[in-house]
Amino acid sequence: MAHDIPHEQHFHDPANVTNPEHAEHHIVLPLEYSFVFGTLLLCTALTVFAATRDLGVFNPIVALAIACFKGVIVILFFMHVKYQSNLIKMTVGAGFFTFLVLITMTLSDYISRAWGLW
Amino acid sequence: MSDSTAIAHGTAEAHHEHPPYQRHHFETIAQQNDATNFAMWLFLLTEIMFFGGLFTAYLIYRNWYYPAFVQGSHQLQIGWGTANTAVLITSSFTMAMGVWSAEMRKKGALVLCLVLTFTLGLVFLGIKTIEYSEKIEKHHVPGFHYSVQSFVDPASDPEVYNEYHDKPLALDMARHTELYFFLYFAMTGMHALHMIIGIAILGFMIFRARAGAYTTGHVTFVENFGLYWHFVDIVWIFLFPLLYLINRHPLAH
Amino acid sequence: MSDTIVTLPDQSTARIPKMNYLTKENGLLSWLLTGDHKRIAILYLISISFFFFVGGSLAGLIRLELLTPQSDLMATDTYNKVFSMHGIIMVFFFLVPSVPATIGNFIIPMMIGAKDLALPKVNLLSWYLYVAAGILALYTMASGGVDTGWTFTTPLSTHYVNTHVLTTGMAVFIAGFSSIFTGLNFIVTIHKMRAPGMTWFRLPLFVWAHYAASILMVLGTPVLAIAIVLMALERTVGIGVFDPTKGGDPLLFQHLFWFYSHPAVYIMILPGMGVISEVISTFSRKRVFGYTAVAFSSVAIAVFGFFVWAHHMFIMGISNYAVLIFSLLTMLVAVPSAIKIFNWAFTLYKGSITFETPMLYAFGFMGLFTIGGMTGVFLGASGTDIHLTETYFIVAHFHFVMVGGMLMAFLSGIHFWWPKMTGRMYPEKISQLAAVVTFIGFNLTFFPQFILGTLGMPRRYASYPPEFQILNVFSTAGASVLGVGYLLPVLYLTWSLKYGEIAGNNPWQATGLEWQVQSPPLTENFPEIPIVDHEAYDYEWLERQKEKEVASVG
Amino acid sequence: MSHISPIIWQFLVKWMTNFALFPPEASKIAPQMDALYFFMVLVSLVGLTIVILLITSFSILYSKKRHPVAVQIEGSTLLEATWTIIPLGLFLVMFVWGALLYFRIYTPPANAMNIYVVGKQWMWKAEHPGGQHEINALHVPTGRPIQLTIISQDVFHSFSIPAFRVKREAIPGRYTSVWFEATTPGTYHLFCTQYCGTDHSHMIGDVVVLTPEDYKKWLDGSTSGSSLAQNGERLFASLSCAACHNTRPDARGPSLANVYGSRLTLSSGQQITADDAYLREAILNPSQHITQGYAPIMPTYQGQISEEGVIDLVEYIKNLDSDYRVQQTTASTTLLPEGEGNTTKAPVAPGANQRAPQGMVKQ
Repeated sequence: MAHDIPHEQHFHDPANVTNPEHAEHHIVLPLEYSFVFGTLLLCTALTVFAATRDLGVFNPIVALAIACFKGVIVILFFMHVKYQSNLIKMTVGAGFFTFLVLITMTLSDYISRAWGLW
Repeated sequence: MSDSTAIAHGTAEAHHEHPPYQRHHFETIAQQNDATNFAMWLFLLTEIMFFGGLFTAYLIYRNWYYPAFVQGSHQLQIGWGTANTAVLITSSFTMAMGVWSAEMRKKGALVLCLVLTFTLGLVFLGIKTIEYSEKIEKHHVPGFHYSVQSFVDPASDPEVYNEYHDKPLALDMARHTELYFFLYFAMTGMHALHMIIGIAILGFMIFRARAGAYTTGHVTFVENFGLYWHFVDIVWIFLFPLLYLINRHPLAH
Repeated sequence: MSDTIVTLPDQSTARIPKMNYLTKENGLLSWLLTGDHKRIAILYLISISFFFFVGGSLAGLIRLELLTPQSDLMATDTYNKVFSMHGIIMVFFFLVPSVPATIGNFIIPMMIGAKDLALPKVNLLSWYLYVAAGILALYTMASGGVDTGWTFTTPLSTHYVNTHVLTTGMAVFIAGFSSIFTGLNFIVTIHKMRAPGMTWFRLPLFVWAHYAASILMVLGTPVLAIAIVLMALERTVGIGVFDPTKGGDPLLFQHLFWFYSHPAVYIMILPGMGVISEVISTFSRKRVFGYTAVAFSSVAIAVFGFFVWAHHMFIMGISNYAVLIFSLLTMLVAVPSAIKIFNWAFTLYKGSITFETPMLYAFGFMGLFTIGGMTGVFLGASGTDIHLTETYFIVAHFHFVMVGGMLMAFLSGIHFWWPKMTGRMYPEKISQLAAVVTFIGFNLTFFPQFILGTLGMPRRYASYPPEFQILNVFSTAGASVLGVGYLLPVLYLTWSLKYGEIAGNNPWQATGLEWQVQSPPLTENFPEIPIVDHEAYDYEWLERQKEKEVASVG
Repeated sequence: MSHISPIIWQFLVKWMTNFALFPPEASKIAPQMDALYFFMVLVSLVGLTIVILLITSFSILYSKKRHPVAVQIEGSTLLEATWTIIPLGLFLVMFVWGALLYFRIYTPPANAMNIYVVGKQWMWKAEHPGGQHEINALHVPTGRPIQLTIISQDVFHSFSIPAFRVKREAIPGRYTSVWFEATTPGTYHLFCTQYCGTDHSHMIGDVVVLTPEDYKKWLDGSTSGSSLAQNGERLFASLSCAACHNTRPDARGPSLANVYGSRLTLSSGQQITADDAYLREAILNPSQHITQGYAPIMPTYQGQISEEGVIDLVEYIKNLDSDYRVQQTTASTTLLPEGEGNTTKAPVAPGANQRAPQGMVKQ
């Protein structure tokens, strides 16, 4: 096998000559992973700390904002989406979009029900 | 066929110009990697929607029965939850490092990373078992002799009471803690099930990695498994605040 | 000038190619372990036809029972089981996988110029899941059946019936995963496996329709899965999530269930629409009128499809304001279907039309789907929904869409691609007769049900007030005609396997890439991967190709 | 053969005499519903005719015989826009028209006469305010808006009267309502249209529309002795509701006189109108429905009162326009010992392992 150096091959793109759906393989370096790892641990500490303070309505908002931030950096760096093709980015986006459709459209019923306890 | 993967292996015909792990119906190895990677992402979409149903139920009932959810969450030990979050994040980090090791063709490092991830996964499940057994002792498993004692009479549960000084819930609200615990068990249970599946695959991968399967340039399987593992991590990142941190400031409500 | 476009090779010299996907390997095992999308499609075709006739016999029983106002043929309990199993089998084991898993599986890789689907093993796995789910469903039926209706409405399914809800739920759960894997495979294939030069806007509309349907399969089905899991837990453990006495909300199940099951009707109809685009274009020798509009209307249906599910719950106690939102969005989703119908009609304009069997079925589709679609608007408008929902009007509506639409499209597609799949033609006259019989039988069966529904006859009734009998008799009479219409193709298509004329590569003179190779195709579809330099439905390109061939031979 | 033809003949005669395209219009809303329905039928017919005309005329004009070579046409944005915008416009008209009807049918007028309907496997039970009970039947007068307050005791049912063009699902655990004003005396079908188990198709009955005079006669002839409110009063007493809901200055619960229909501020700060649904919830899930200024000490009656009992109580509270009756009740019941309810303990002290009642059990 003549593949000594990983991912150096430049094949012609089979689907289309200039296929925007294909991104070159990018190797994320350990230093970057370590930064992300550190940030995640820090955020965990932060969210636990924030929960012990009384922020009123902002408690769940802060908790969810931190969770979203953590989720986003895991997706971008651990899951390499930052270096992926637009197709993968859109796929991830479509997933969360449909997830939000499920939640918001269902809640539109629950929020506006007369018997609701909201 | 030593380079086959679980997702993509089949009647690999002898193509002289292609690496042996390339399936016959792909033109190039880049196309094959792209396709399996994309397929993995689509599979993760279905996972998002699968958990989506549970999150919807959670949101509705949390807003209907907020006091029950608050006091239900007080039954969870924040220490264990935080520890587990840290464990899982670390395992995600080791998994990411595993992917890097495979890409750099470092067999020893890859095996080490996979073993670490495997162990951390087991630690997570161990802690979860401790937490579950506590719920079983207190009769907080919905459907199985569920008891509302800790909620209509918080003082009977001194450990939690001394920390949060919860007021007793009215019986009707106390009964709704069962919904909280159901969602707790359903969401963490579904998550744990994904962990167990992941750990099983990890075991298989360690075995294969020792044979050098992933360090000859074909890393798609490790990468795709990494995506799965990180996804499970993300689910937990959301479960932790939603289930453990609903309202943790004593004497505030 | 003949009034047909069928061009068959000289029958005295023509032979089925020796090397093809059917002859490549022999033996049962070579089929059961195959990775070839064409063989898996055939496996699916056989199993799906089987389930269609199981579901169809149950439908026959329903119609027989409804011949008289009393429940005299079977007890009400039995009747409930029969219609429940009819719904479950038809929806999850026939309609959802029908066109995608058979024709789509067979044709999509060939249409886009690929050797196979991206994930052949997953494709095979999806068939095994389907079979496992099917066996579980049959086992359920044999051991007493289920009487919840195909909708598993809580709390009926969780607390009040003693039939096999759990095993049926599991069957549906597994069938769901089969459908997820099919959809996932299509999306990956369409994105990643297209031949050089096959850009998105050169794709046949069949591929666009399947792409849209696959999105729905991948994103919708998991929600059904979780709904079924929750229902099973509620039933076994009593977790309370759908139980009002424990603070749960039974409507939540409806939300989760219909979040899948409404998009599911688009999963069922969109691939059928894809078939119609191909057929109409081929038999009018003309590119599809407004290709882009038809392509995007498929995607629009898929996207809007996720926003309308609560129109199944207008009278079930969702908030009046939510009714407004969902009713409005339902009106929007009706528009892309209207666009499609008119674009197909105008595809005929200035064409050169012939009337082979697939085209007859396609005409049937257009008429019946127009009625089915329009009556959907009756139910989407919240006011009339109050009177018409839960009656035979809704039964007629979805049978017009699902049977009049999807089944017609399925039959159209099977007749259209049969020569490609088997290399042989079926007898044209009798197949035309079958198409006409189906159309007449269908209308006789289901049109009276619109009137019955308007008169107020509720669905799922084993017995009914005697004044509804006449229309029910018409309906049952129509059903027997319809049954003949469905049995005929089985007979002559089976006959044609051995005795049919040799079809040659391209009997319909169609433009799709699948028609440019031998029939039945090689296992790897193309001797070499084609390079695409023309749009879909480019009949001038086809003419040039033919001239080139003649020139090179001559 | 000779005996078959009379049967067919009978069928035809029966059909011709019974043939109808839509059910009788026996309520005020029915003609309005039919107007929209026929508008939709008309639009559908026009649409269908256009499609069929296009297909057949093109098929004839451009068949291969007449038109051997097809002319390739790209498409036409103008035409496509036409058949996008016209259907969209028509659909939007149907949406608005339909929504108006929907809100009319599900918004009962204030002066409507209320009848309670309880659905259970497999019968409909109607309860008139005067205490008249009916099974699988409903007697209503003409010329008067009737509101149905519907609830199910077990699974989803659906109360459908095709002749009135109204239908409403009976939901377990929640009141729903629908109203109509009958116009033509007669007997009409009553169906359960939501599949509800084995005898779903036997959950049918008659809606009898009477003239106001006949209705009065029927009411007098079928009274069961005590009205719903009277039953409610008895229940109110036997459950010792007046122990808290009395009129004393130190009462632990709010006075219930004139509470129905009033605006309440709950302990959560939420403003709410006390309607039937609120009263029901406040009895079964009190802790979320506490009036501001009162401690959340009311026990839940979930699982202790049947749906009919709850209806009696609701009807009783609805009709409380003074405290007089409550005071009477108070006098005749033993009060709880003083101080009970002031401790932090819940008034109904549950045992160490008290289980919540098992889900819904068939009753």
